[in-house]
Amino acid sequence: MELEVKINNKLKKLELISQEDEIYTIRVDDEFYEVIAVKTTPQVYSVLLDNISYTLEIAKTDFSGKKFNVSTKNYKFMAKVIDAQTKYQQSRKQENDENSSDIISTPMPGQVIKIMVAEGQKVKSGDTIIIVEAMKMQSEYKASNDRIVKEILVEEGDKIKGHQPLVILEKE
Amino acid sequence: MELEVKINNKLKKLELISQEDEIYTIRVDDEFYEVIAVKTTPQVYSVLLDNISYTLEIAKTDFSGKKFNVSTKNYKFMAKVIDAQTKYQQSRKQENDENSSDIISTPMPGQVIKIMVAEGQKVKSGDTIIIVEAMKMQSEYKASNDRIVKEILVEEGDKIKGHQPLVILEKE
Amino acid sequence: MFKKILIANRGEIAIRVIRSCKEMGITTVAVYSDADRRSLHVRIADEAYHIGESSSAQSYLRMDKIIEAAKKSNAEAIHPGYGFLSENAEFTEACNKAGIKFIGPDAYAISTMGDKITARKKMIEAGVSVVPGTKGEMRDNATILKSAKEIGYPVMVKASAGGGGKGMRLVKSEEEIINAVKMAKSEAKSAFGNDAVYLEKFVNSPHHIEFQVLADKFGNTIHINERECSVQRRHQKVVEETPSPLMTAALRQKMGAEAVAAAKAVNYEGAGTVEFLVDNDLNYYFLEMNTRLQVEHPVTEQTTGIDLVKEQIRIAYGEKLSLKQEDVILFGHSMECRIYAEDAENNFMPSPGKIKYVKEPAGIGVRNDGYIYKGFEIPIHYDPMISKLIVWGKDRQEAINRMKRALCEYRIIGVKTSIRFLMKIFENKEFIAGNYNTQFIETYSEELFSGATCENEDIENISAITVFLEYLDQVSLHSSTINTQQINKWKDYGRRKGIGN
Amino acid sequence: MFKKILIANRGEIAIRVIRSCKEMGITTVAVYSDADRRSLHVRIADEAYHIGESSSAQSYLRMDKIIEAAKKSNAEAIHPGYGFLSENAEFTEACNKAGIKFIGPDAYAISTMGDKITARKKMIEAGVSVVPGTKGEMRDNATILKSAKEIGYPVMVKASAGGGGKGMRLVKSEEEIINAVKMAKSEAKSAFGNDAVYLEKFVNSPHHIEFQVLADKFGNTIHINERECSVQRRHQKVVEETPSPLMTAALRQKMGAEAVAAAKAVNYEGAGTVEFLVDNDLNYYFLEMNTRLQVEHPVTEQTTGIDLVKEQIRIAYGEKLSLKQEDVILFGHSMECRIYAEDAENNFMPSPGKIKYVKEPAGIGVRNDGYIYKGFEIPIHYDPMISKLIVWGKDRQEAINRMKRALCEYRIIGVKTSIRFLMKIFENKEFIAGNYNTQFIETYSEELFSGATCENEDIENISAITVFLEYLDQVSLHSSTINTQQINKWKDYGRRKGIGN
Repeated sequence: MELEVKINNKLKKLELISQEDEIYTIRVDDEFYEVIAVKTTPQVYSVLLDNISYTLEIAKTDFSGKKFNVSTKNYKFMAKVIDAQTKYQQSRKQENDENSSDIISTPMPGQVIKIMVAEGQKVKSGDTIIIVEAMKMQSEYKASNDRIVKEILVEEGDKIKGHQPLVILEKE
Repeated sequence: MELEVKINNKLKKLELISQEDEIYTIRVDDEFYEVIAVKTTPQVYSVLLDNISYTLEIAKTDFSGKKFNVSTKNYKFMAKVIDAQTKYQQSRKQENDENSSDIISTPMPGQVIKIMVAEGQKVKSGDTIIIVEAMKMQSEYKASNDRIVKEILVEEGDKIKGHQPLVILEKE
Repeated sequence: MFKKILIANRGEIAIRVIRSCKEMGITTVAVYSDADRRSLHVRIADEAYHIGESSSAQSYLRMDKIIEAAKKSNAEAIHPGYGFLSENAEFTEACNKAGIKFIGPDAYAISTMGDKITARKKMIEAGVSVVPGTKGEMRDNATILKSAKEIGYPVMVKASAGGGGKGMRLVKSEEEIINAVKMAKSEAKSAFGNDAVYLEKFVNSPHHIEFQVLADKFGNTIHINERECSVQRRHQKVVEETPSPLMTAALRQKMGAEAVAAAKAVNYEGAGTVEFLVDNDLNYYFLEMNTRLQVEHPVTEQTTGIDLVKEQIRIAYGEKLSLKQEDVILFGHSMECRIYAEDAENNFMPSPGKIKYVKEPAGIGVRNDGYIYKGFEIPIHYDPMISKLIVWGKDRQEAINRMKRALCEYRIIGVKTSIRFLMKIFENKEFIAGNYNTQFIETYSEELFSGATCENEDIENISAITVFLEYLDQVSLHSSTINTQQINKWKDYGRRKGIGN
Repeated sequence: MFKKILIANRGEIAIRVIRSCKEMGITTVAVYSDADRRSLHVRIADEAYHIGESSSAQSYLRMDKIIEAAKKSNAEAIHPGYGFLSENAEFTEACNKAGIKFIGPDAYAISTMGDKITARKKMIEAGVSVVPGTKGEMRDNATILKSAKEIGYPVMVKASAGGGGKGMRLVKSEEEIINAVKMAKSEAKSAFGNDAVYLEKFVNSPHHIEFQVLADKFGNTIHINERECSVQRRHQKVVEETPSPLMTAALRQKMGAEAVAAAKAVNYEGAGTVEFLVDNDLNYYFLEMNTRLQVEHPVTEQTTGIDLVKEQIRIAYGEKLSLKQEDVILFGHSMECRIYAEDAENNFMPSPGKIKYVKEPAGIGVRNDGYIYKGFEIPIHYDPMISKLIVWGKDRQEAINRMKRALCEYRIIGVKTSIRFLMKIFENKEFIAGNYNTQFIETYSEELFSGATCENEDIENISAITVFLEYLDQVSLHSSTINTQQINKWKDYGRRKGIGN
């Protein structure tokens, strides 16, 4: 079994060399690790490497089952498994990106306070498109390129989820 | 939707009369309850009845999804849903019970310390069949009727799970 | 004693109050908005009433709805917690009219302390040290120039009805003063509907030190030591401790006496906090009085053994203070961290969302007053505080070490938190030495906000390995490994039974 | 200070010790058996070493394996916790030989206090009050009859090497004495390989009161107040508190001085506990000394501010006691409940198994020293204690109310627990009044063990409704309601996008 895992922005190649009960030998890039690993509960792994004890909490960040938040004693990581399926999707996405539309969305849930543009309007890079409030703090979301507003998917006052598409921009 | 729920040993007939969002009207035997109920997490329900707040923790006790431990502020219940499938199984079980075998098992995991009988041996009601230890405390499991030892499924020293069949007795 | 109390609040403070009520045998009534139906305070209370939609304005700030719930439930008193209606004179009067006891001071104390110019005047009358400044409004430019000169530059222009920095201006020289006052008046007018402003001496890099006071309705008023709250970010307290590293017994006695005088000046009843600015020469100046329970009240509880919520309730019921000033002790050292759902590494953006995993710290000397649980979605509508993490130690050093241990045990996945940022405060040498003032976070921002980039290759690789194992586990789950094993065991049992036949 | 310590224990006490080590900046090494790979102490420690199979005899009692792990990890000291090897003189010597510091007293103190006749002799020499009885062995019937008569019936026959009630007999009259001694000798021989027995006056319905002591290697020895441990079931402590409701300042001083004398008599070093029996006339008699940390040590910590584990470590490192007797305070009141995985309503049968749900109590004045988590399977091999629940209150009444509140918050599903049984103790009038001795549980057994049958029809019906809703929820999950909704949302989004084109 071999695949790639992206930890933050570093890509690592992993291969399962052997497993006996809870003892796994795994190659990470050019290094070999022998770890004693158990999943103590659905979200917590206890890993012993050379008798050093590591606890890792892990949580899925989407429905794909391939993106995770990983938390250790001192660090938090974004992690992503890149298997064959992902690679295929990535290659397709790149094609789409060539003539892609920009989607404005927020990283967290909130409420739409003000929409600064109308459908069909031309916007310049840096123009504010939409203002969203969460926990009494307002944030402006801006166009990152010169674009035309193709579609506005929400109305002022709407409650929104994180990562929900709000406004779609496209190249002229 | 209508079915029976057994709370400890009391059988109650329930019917869902209506539901609007989180407000449920449910008939229990001859009484009608209007409750505001939400499942806050997979194991916890918050139920408001006439503005009195009840928290109920619930856990499956087997794989059927019909038997539960229910815990409230002051009480714990064993609960069982009796739907059509259960009723069918019960009627079949009763037939089997007519010429059934007695199965000795323990309510909790432990270790077999001593087996007091051999296969084929006759035992009297009250005779000790097997001794099991858990947490340094030994318990004797006895025959509840005059029987013959049909089969012994474990050996002394074996680790056992709760409710695992240990010894099978049958009528002469 | 009261038989039933309604708690007009949510989150950790509602739970904090409910716990003390339960210990007093008082039945508790919670109120909740749409967004809070799944909030823990609804479950932990004996009763719960829905009071409106999610936004505060339509729920926790709706006096009518809250009083209606109190009447319906036959609650005899209302505890406001902090925030929301806790410092609203109108609400206390509405409670009075409805025949329900508001647990806190009366409308007079709230409104006097709520208006800065009025409060300043009162304090000067009562002999409490205030920042040198103008006594009243300033109508003409000549008065402004004269007053500012008397005080000495730099001076602060402040709005009388102010708060949150609005209508506030730092003026360094005479040339700027007239324009600054004009601007401040205009800002104050639009923010508070009141354009009154006043001038104050600018206190450079002050400490923020506050005194907890308790007063019964018979005029018995005592202070319960100070709290040092100088670790602030944009006027928001981040870490609080008692005793203050700056404090001496003599200064405590002097400042405490002025805090008591401040409370007495407004016939204060209940628990309140008198805040002071303290400069490096230990000159201190009245800043304001908070006429309610503070977020940081637990550090006082941990070092004195006094349950402040119980004291509030007893005072509201009309009991005499059971403590005299000389009974108040100061045992050991206590610190509090406010744990927020926010992204400390990204300008403290709020980070609401669903809690995917939580492990709270515990053990000797640790108290965590929280309200979240796994699966709970922190609402976007309210303050993003997750919990108050409080430690006690026999001395300041032990408290710091214990806080580091507790922060290290605290694990939350699902929302970003301020935990790692807080950890850095407790590793800062000047903080450890007790040398800090309200400029602390700004001064050490580079150190405190340095992105926690992982330099440890092993930890990255172990994380990658764990993700790999999790992925394998999921793949094997989908291919029903577990079910197969289950079936095999039953087969095995059936087979053995069969052999026995 | 030590850089690294190995904790030769498991469960809550391993975690308790690790927490204090972390606060001291000491690296911690855990050891674990097969059954404990998923136990929390393995995760919370910095390092972890496997030491054998699940049974204690093959793991936590294996001196060789533990010392091997200490050597491999370069641990400089071993903390034994309680139970297992904590009172094993042989183990302390093995540690010495291996050049590893055993955190506790030396072999001489352990073995002297471990043998009852030797300990009695030592205590008499040291002027400590012992139960009137024979000084040495009894070889002939005449001596036996004479000794028993001098003591006065009823008398107890006890085994010198005894424990757990073996070789122990209550004799009410002269006719029974010769035979009872014979039987006791035979029992003692087979149980301990040593037939030495002695006679003691029978103390009727005594209190069990113990004193915590601390002693450094320079001979500085102090006591840190008493703990009342009279709520016992079959000689197992159930609830502990400090101060004892029976105690007076004068008695504390007298008994404390004798506890210190007892420790000094064996050149004691570290933390230890001197146990006394106290009768209703406040006569007290040395019972035994436990040469280790006790389960109930936290009530002393909560009322004195002393972290006993840290003191143990400092003493072991060779530091001088930082406290003098007059520095020891007694602040407020503390109580502890032992939460067990057992079926209190069914003769306290152990109830190991998987934790399906756990919500631990928290908030003001509550400390829960535990180790379980949701999904953890309590092993069958060890003591079934889940946690020590400790509360602090400004007085006994507040501590009782707080304990009731905390017990009420504590929810565990998956194993049976003693929580409801404990709750009844805190509702018993005589317990609340502080009138209880070691006969308490027996005397009130009917009240304490009354099955908690539900008399409330509403609660039964709400439980039935909840089960009904859960069943419906599962049915709807299986029929993919959620997925359908998911799909609809995407459809909706697609449709909206379509319209926009």
